[in-house]
Amino acid sequence: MSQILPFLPLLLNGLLITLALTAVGVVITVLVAFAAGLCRMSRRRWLSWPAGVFIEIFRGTSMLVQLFWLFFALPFFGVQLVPFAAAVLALGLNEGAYGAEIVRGAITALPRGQREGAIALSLTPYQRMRYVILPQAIPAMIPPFGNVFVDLLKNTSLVSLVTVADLTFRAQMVRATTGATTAVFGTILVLYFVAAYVLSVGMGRLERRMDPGRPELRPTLLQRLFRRGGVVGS
Amino acid sequence: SFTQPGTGQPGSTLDQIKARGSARIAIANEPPYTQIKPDGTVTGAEPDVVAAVLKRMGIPSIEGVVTPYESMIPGLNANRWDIIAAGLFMKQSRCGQILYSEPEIVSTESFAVPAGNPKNLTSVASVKADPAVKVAVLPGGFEDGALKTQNVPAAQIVNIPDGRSGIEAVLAGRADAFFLPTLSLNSLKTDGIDITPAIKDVQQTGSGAGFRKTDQDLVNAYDEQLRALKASPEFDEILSRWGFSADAARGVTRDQLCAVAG
Amino acid sequence: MIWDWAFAASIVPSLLDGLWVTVQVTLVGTAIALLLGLGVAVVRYSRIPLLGKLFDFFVLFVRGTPLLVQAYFAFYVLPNVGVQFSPLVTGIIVIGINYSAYTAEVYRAGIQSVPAGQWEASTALSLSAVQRWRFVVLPQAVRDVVPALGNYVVQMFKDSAILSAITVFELLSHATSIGSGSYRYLEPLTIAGLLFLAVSLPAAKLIKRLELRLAHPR
Amino acid sequence: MISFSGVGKSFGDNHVLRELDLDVAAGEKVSIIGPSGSGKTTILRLLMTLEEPDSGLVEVDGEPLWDRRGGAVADTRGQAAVRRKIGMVFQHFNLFPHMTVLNNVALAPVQVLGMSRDDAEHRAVDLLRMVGLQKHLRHKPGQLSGGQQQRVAIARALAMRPKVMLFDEVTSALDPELIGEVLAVIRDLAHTTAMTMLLVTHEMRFAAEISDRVLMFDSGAVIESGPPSKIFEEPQHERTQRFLKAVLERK
Amino acid sequence: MISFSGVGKSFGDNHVLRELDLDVAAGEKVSIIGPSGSGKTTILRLLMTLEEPDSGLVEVDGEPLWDRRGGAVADTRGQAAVRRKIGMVFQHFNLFPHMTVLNNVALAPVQVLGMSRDDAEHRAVDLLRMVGLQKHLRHKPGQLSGGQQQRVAIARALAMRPKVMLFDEVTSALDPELIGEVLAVIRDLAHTTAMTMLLVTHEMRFAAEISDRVLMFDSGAVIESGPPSKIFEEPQHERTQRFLKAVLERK
Ligand SMILES: Nc1ncnc2c1ncn2[C@@H]1O[C@H](COP(=O)(O)OP(=O)(O)OP(=O)(O)O)[C@@H](O)[C@H]1O
Ligand SMILES: Nc1ncnc2c1ncn2[C@@H]1O[C@H](COP(=O)(O)OP(=O)(O)OP(=O)(O)O)[C@@H](O)[C@H]1O
Ligand SMILES: [Mg+2]
Ligand SMILES: [Mg+2]
Repeated sequence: MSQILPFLPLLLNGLLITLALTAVGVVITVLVAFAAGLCRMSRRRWLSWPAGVFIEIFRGTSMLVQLFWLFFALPFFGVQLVPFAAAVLALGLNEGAYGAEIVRGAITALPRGQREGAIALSLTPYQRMRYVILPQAIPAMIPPFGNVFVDLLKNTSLVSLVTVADLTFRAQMVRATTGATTAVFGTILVLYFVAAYVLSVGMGRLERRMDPGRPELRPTLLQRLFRRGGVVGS
Repeated sequence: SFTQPGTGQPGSTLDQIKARGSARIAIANEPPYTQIKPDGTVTGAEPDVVAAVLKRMGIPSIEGVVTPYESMIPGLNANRWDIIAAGLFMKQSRCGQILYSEPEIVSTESFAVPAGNPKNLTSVASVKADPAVKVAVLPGGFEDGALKTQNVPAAQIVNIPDGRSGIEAVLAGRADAFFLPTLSLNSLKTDGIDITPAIKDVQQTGSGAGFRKTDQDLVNAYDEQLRALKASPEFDEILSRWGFSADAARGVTRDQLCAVAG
Repeated sequence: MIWDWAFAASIVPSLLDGLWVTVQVTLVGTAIALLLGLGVAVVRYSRIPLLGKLFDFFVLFVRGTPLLVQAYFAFYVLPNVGVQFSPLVTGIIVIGINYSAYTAEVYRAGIQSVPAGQWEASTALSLSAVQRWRFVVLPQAVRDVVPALGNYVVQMFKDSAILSAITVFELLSHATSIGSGSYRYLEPLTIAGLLFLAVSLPAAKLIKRLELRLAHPR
Repeated sequence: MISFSGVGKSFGDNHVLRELDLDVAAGEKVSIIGPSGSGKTTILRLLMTLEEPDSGLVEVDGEPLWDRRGGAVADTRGQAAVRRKIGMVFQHFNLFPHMTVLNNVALAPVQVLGMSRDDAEHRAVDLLRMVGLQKHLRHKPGQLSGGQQQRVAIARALAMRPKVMLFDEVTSALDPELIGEVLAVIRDLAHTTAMTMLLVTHEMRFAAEISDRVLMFDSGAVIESGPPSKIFEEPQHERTQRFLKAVLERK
Repeated sequence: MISFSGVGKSFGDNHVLRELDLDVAAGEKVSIIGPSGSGKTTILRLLMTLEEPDSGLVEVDGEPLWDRRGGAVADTRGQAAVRRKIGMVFQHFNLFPHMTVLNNVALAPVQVLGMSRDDAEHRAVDLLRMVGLQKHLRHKPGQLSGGQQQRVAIARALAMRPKVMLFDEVTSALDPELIGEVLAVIRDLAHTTAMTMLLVTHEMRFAAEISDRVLMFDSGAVIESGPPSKIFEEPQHERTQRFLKAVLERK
């Protein structure tokens, strides 16, 4: 353990990068999820079809392959993203594809009468979404999105394989230099775990704030943590 | 900015790094060739040489990117870094893909073996002689290629991701030997490990800085300053600091090393 | 000149070899995840005093940390304490254990959906604890969660690429290794991605069908 | 005010409406009765653009809402403006559960008519007072009884100042003792306003009381039509007689 | 055969049984009646070890099933052997939906009694013939009517050759026209076997017909007990009178 003390600042710097990746990744995930999810539901083929292809491709291949592709193959098409950008993009697109199914699921789960009530009031499609559908669907999306965000946090570790100096990357470096393998990996396992825990608790708070009903029936903190339905958002 | 420096900008890599005052170099964190310091900055024999040359060219700083050997050339071609400064040894196939500077480092290869060298491994031939022997290498590294060009069966080759893991593989018995440059092994040596003398049946080799094929102007400018550096005592000072011989590096040419098979 | 068809065609056989390794990892990993997850779920549900708490934490911890780091840990640390396997075996065990934490949660949902009356009827017939699980509870619990388990199998298939980081020579490793030999990444990575799709898309469709079938039996 | 001519509508091979012709004059109160599945709801949904006809012409206030004569593809330009003249109250209320009663009523006037928030709320309060709910402005729909919710739904539809109001079995999801309060509100509207009203109902007594005309529907066609006295007291058509007998016996 | 002495049982602060004493002789058929929530089901569940008493002693066939005298922790050695003498039929059948009818009946004899598969299936077929279901051996429970399912449940319990049978409102989840077939089977058992039977029921006529003794339960205690003729025709206790009046009027 004492061997890695001099490298602690380096590890903390890596943790910071990991958290930054997660934060930016969450923003991209949410944007992508709503864009792809809403397009997927559109009756216009030229919107729903590309969204469907996007979702299937990003859910059907490995996150790591996507990351390598964005990092090493995309430049040949003239798009040269800095490593951090390639990393958050891969994270956001991948998790966003899962999120898209959450968005779609939450919206289709609303009673049909809500949409019809809004049409009967002559609300435009945008107004229907904005004032009627989304305010009801979003609270239902929070628990599954919580799981996606925890996944995202864990997947940030993959960016270490494309030269982004996140926590895992720094750990590998410190390990290679000091040989303190057990201490280094033990430390970062705990760091990831704590980060995931805090993230879940935060999402739980958000969930309760958006839906103040029946607090006594809610599952315990530990149960809520890492709850997950089917992975494929089904 | 979200996109990589250099994208869509006019001018050669040389102009760009001059304008930026900084170059991105690929390294592997394999002392003594390359090493990351606790503060995150880059050092090691090759980066120090490259930094000294670049300084003479009027480029004050370098920015290290750590990456496995196998992705160094693809990453260079994908413009992920400007120069490979990782001790990536010259050989025919690599010289066909990228441009090298004149040699900066020359080195020998050794095996790391369990103390006492129980299987008596001293050459590639001794590895081939016993099919039960397993040798650990870094995939895409020079040693990997050396074994393959000498037709060592794939079943005898164990891939490991970095130097530290190679030593651990030997200690754990996952491999009987770990094949790496002698000096690298010396810096990794721990209890229970012996480093063999230089292996005779691989060709002597060495490395220089690696550049994209399109950057001939950069190589020319670089070589000019490298010649000046090699003529100065500063070169001896850098190489000896990391345990290499400056005279050995002065004694070979790029054309000789690029002729190494593999 | 961006895409080289001849080169692409020449690397397909090697990538298919990698795909086969990936499939093997997935199959053995699935077997581990399904069995171990079942054990974890049963122990947790049975409220076995210490073990139950331990497995609770196991599930929590495994789900809260990255697979990559778990793989590193197993690969680098375990040999130090005398546990050593080849990278392939290490990888399979790691991914199997990792997914057992997820399947354990799936099984738990399945077990919870078995009505209390089924447990009571088993008691009334004097079935032992083992017989109760074996003949009454698990057959009903598992049937309902087969699609959810299937989704995790597909997910594991994709996640097995992460094991390339501990030198398991699977599909992605084959792609990068081709890249290091040929100095081209575009074709191997693209084809690797397509091969992943070629397996996971039909698999996902199959699971969807199964789900509909189970939801509307007969 | 409303005119269907030659309107057809199928779901798959279920021909719900067949060559329907129907005219409702401005200010007229029309009740539609008929057995389940006969297409009553479908007529209202076509007017509300919740369904699209397969053929024929539907006009409202002299302007085309649906024009599919010759099966041509509907031209929906101007449809939104026509639809704005129509309000609808649903069987299951379809209130927005995440908004207060006040916001349910004020939302569309602000968003669609562009009224100021203040004006819209004032008007909403007036309407809610009219339906007897001034005490519940800040409640969410979930806190109200079914009858109260349906009265909010009526206020919400009225807030758009429609020329035509559609009511689709608005009391059939309510507990019996709550039906009266909703019918009272509609009766009031029928007697005091000049709105055109189209009312699908199984409350025969109520239909008789407020309607100018009653339409008997069967299998997607009007099989009998006339003033309530005529339809309820001396129905001509055998199907009507049978239907009325069944409904009245059930009570 | 069955003896409760000083048995108490609470759920939280709900004292369901209070110092209950109760004896049932071998071969006796006892019906338990009483208002909802009075603890009838709880008695059967204690015997079936589905609940644990807080205090007192429960013996079956002379052996202790629960011994919590002085609140001591229950010693459950030997409990399994005692419980094996008891069979139970539930209100909601609780058949195993994933097994055929035959396997439902044969499972426990094979697994618990260690019978050979062949013997167990032969016996299962006999029992299923007895309850009139020989045609449905290969069906799954989901394919049977409620009455048929309940008869399978009876056969399943009998397959374990219990000395005591517990029936908990076995007909109250059934459609009225299916009740008769289940009661017929139980009546048959009562008249032709020497099994001890404990029957919770709201079918007063049936209870009168088959019981040796009827227990009237209220608030966790036996408030009246005697032969059916006495309890149903001249109940002493005011609570019993009130209860019987309410039940008989409901029909
Ligand atoms: N969205 C739909 N898809 C398929 N069939 C539909 C749909 N909506 C209505 N139908 C069918 O159209 C027919 C007419 O339905 P409609 O709701 O207009 O009947 P109704 O007269 O209002 O009956 P009720 O008194 O039961 O409300 C019915 O057979 C119904 O099943
Ligand atoms: N598991 C339990 N947890 C808490 N309370 C329980 C539980 N089981 C039974 N009770 C309570 O115990 C009391 C007696 O229940 P029991 O089921 O024995 O009544 P019962 O006489 O069978 O009534 P019924 O005729 O409705 O079946 C009731 O008040 C019931 O709510
Ligand atoms: Mg209708
Ligand atoms: Mg009961």
